[in-house]
Amino acid sequence: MIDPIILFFILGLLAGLLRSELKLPPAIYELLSILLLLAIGLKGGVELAKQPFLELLPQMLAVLVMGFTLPILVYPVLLYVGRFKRADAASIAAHYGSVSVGTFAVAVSYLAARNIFYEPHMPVFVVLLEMPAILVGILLAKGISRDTRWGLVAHEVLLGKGIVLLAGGLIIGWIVGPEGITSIKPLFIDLFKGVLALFLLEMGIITAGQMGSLKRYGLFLVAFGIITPVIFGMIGALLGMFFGMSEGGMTIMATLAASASYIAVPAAMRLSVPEANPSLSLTASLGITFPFNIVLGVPLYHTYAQYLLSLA
Amino acid sequence: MIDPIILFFILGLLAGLLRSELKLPPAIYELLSILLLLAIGLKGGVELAKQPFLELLPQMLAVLVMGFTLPILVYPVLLYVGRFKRADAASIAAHYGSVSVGTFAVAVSYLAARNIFYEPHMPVFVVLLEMPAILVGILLAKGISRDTRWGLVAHEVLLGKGIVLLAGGLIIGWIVGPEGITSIKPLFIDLFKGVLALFLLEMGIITAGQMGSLKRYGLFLVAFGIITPVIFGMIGALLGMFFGMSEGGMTIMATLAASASYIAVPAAMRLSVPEANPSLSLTASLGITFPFNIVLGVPLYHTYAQYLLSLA
Amino acid sequence: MIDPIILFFILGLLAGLLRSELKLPPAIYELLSILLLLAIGLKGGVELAKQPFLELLPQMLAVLVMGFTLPILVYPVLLYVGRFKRADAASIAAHYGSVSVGTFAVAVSYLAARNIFYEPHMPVFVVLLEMPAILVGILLAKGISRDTRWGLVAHEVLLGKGIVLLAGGLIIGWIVGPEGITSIKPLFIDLFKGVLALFLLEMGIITAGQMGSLKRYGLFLVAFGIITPVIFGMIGALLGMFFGMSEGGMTIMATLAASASYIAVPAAMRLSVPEANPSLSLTASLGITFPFNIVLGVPLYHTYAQYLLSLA
Amino acid sequence: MEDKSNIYKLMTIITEAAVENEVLNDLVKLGAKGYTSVDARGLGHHGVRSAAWGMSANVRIEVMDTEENVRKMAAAMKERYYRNYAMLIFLHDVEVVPHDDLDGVWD
Amino acid sequence: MEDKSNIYKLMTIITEAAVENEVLNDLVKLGAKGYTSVDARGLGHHGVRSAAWGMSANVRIEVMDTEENVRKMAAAMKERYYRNYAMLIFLHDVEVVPHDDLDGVWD
Amino acid sequence: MEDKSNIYKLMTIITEAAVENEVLNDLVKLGAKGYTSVDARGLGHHGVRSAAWGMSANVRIEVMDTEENVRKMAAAMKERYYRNYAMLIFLHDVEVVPHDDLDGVWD
Ligand SMILES: Nc1ncnc2c1ncn2[C@@H]1O[C@H](COP(=O)(O)O)[C@@H](O)[C@H]1O
Ligand SMILES: Nc1ncnc2c1ncn2[C@@H]1O[C@H](COP(=O)(O)O)[C@@H](O)[C@H]1O
Ligand SMILES: Nc1ncnc2c1ncn2[C@@H]1O[C@H](COP(=O)(O)O)[C@@H](O)[C@H]1O
Ligand code: NA
Ligand code: NA
Ligand code: NA
Repeated sequence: MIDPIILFFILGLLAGLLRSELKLPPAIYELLSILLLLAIGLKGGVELAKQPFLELLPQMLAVLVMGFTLPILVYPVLLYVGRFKRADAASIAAHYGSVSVGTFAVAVSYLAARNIFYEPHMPVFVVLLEMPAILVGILLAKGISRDTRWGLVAHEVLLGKGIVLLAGGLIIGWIVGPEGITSIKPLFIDLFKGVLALFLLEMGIITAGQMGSLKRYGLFLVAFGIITPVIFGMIGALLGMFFGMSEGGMTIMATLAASASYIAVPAAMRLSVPEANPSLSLTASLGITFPFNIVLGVPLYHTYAQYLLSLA
Repeated sequence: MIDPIILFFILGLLAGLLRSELKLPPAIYELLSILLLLAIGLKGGVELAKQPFLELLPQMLAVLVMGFTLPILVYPVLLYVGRFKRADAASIAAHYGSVSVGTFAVAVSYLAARNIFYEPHMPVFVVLLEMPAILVGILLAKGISRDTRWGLVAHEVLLGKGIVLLAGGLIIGWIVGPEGITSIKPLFIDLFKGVLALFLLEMGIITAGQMGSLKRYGLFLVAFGIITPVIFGMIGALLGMFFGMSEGGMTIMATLAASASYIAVPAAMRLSVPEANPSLSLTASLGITFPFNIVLGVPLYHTYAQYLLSLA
Repeated sequence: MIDPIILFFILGLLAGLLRSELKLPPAIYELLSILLLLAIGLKGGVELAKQPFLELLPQMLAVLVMGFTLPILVYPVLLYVGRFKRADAASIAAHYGSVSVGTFAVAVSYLAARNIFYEPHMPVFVVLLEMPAILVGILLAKGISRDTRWGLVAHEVLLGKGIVLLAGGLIIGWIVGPEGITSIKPLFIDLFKGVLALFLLEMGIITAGQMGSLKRYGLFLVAFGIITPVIFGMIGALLGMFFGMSEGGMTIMATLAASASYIAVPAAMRLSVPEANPSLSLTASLGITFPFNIVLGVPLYHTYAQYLLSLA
Repeated sequence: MEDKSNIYKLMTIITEAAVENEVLNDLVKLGAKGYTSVDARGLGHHGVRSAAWGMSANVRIEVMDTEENVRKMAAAMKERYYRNYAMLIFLHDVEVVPHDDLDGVWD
Repeated sequence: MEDKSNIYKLMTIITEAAVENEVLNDLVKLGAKGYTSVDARGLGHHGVRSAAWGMSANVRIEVMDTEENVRKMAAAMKERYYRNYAMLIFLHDVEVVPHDDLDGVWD
Repeated sequence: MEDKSNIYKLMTIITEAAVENEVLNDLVKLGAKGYTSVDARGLGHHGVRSAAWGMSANVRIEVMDTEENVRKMAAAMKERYYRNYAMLIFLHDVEVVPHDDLDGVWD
């Protein structure tokens, strides 16, 4: 069974690669991503309202640690194998330590289509994972430099569009609970998959644009963009298993680890590590890892979860 | 029970006050307000179709009279207590004599969430109240001056976006009736609360921007922006009681009287009373009265209605 | 029973003619047309999945032949009766040989409101009809000239927004089938009529703008813009009858033949036949034929179908 | 290389979107044969105009015409709008690429 | 204060959005190293272009280059588009703030 | 006809939307009394910037001020942004239509 939203992505990709005139106005791209972020937050918040928050604390800590660790794992590879400049290696590492909300949404939709349960507090982890990698990236690039305007960084990270909408949605969902959400369900919940389909159509077009730079950066980046999620996915799945998560939960944990940011991190790096070439990290995260993840990665991470559970 | 839409407003307000980069593209703000205006009109029109129009005439006349009277009540206060220039006093008075469709929508949603009935022809009153205050405002500012290009004023007032969409929706709903509306219900009716939530998110951001000017204009404006709706709300509730309206209807009448315009009136004043400082009236209506009304005012006007009915 | 979407069109038309300030942002117009094109494609594709594709081939061929023939029928009229320049005659002919997706959507909605069945593969014909008239138009304007950059034409025609979204939607719907579409139904199917209503509101405004040029081009264009669809509609209905279509199918075939393009063809003509005056063809197709078709034409084509079937 | 006879004045008006239609109507009444408008936002003596919504949006209008006509329009704009509206006007020379068959079309 | 060696020509092309891609491709083929586009609406000999929808939208394109290159491009644009499209082109001098390490990069 | 005392410099900065706020803050810190921003897309040494999404969008900023102030700001912009960001800056003279009651307001 093939998910229509993936086909929307492929339609956009083909349109972009064939240089069709098709494009979504920037304002619509904004609207779609706002709707997705709020919807994910709201859904997560409503679920959070149902369970004791304290029980989640250990998992939340572990996820934070993962967010700090992942970029450190790939940084030396980028520096010594990829031979990137320090700033570029640090910036790419930050992208891969963080998460892609679009990829998360695809994984959620993949599980929903198969009626596979997953722990509903996952959106909390999305919020948590957005941030640590950015701090690590800046530290890797600059050391503990006096130059870094940490106030600005904190502002950028904590008050960026993604965090505000995700966390805002979470809190609103958490306050009003399942009942309270009913009246806004038609927009935020019922339309979710359709909005995701349109969003992926546009992401396909954008990805096609990014692929133009592929040949310029060569084979290493392609390999990196595929191997990293394959490995990180296993790390995420293992962490999920460690916390006794369900098959669906492990699949999502794997997807979070495997996905690479293309919104919050590039914006933060552009301001804080300006000497890093944004085209390099976006080609990797958006031109390679994003399409890999939504087409092949998510099913792969699902088999990770099934395999690990079969071992247990 | 807290309404999620109010939380969206607060989220936007906080994001704005903390200078988050979150913002909705202007085109989306336009789309949301168009959807709201049409939806309110359509709903009202469908209800109008069910009842004899003539019976409403006395109420409509009374509402028009209220629209002409309210600005005259506050004008001397603004002029002599607030010590504003004549043009500014007239312009602010016009804002408070007119209505805010966003506030009306919040009141409707407040009643719906509590399953409180209200007379369904209220949108007619919204249309009627948009206009008289503008005329009074211009007259207060200029007297019966030959300068005033009344043709332009009439055009601006009668053919402004708000009136065209509200009145257009009313008429369409009235013509096609409850059956005819079914096919477009999913967009205009089912999504209403979600659209209102997004709209209030953006209104929060805009309000935060407006609050920056608060300190410049001082305490009088703050006091005026809170006391006026508290008093006008009672006038509206009393008028509703006079016409034997239900608890919900009185609440809405109070809300209409208490709310201040931030779309039709500022646009009209900008063209017809250019010497009035738009920042002054918007700071009052948008920076003070709007947030006051949707967070505290509507519940207060509900207690007005309950109290008055308990007296009767 | 009057369809509310027609009233939205009339509201837009009146607003435009009365020079109201009402307008939809260009980005919203884009969004609405993207949603309509995808929805029409998806619905058609889902239906295609249910029936053997090969059986449709003869009909598809016939429709293509119709697309090549219609412009040739009107070209001499435009040239000799209308006394237009060759390029203008060719360009107008191309507009009328092609189709208007908005008109198609109105016909579909007309039939749905009356519970009249129609052959569900009609969107395939919409895709097929978009193209031939463009080729004929260029050939009529330029002959088989070496000048014509056919590569560019092919690109423009095959990869224009309309075709990509319609054909893309068709293929996606065809692949995932009725089950697969369920998750995205709320956006693309349930909202369809509402989206169409908003789209027609904007089309009303645009049409009003185009009507300004009416008097400049005189009576011939008005007559042409009304008589052509009346005749072409009969041709379409007859073709539908020849293939043994249902009453609804014949109505749609008539509508397709009778409608004139205002998106794909003008864009293609602008690039390939630049010496044709775009205002001329748009005044005809958008200022005359489009409003005629959606208000009077579609019901007329329905009577064509009923009449022809009563003969059989 | 520069052809003096093709030198015209370009007037740029940055003002509130709320008066765009009024301004454009005035310009046409004053004889403008064309204009170009673009959505804008900005900062000036009237504070930040963020374009988040209609009342805070700016528009950037360009009018190209002969120096004489442009000065006449600029003076009229100044008189009518400068006092009460957020507005900035500046002028500079541009060399227009002419329509040969439309010679003197902008005079 | 002004450094003559940094004076370049800025060409502004206002034309139909329908031909934006064509125009930009042509400019690049003619050697433009950069351009900037902005959505616009306007009035001219071809009537009101309100940008309400694709066919009535304008675009405002700027190209900065040496005078020689700009004149070459302007002449090509004029030849190819002026007759049949809504288009206005004007030129003026600008002083470019140079990239020191990219000296002569726009020559 | 031209009044020399109303000649100011207009600086146009075309750069990445990602740094719009930073740039505007810097300009105000450097003493700019106003600016105008417009959404843009373009091509330059940093490749195509299509504005399809945030990271690929440009912004076109104008600042009008005295020559001295503008040169100071241009130098600061160049130092801070030219190396690492897509940015093009150019300057030219404009004759500003002055507020009579605000004489010398831009000095
Ligand atoms: N010094 C300046 N440089 C560039 N644009 C300006 C300047 N001053 C004003 N503007 C623009 O003109 C608009 C109106 O200016 P003002 O009337 O000074 O508020 C502002 O919102 C800006 O968009
Ligand atoms: N005199 C003018 N001043 C400013 N912009 C103009 C002028 N004439 C034409 N334009 C712009 O150039 C476009 C095409 O011009 P035209 O070919 O004359 O219709 C118009 O839609 C306007 O945006
Ligand atoms: N020669 C040029 N003419 C017009 N705009 C340019 C030119 N070069 C650069 N730009 C604009 O400035 C932006 C940044 O330039 P760059 O740093 O060269 O990539 C580009 O995206 C264009 O919008
Ligand atoms: Na990751
Ligand atoms: Na009021
Ligand atoms: Na046709």
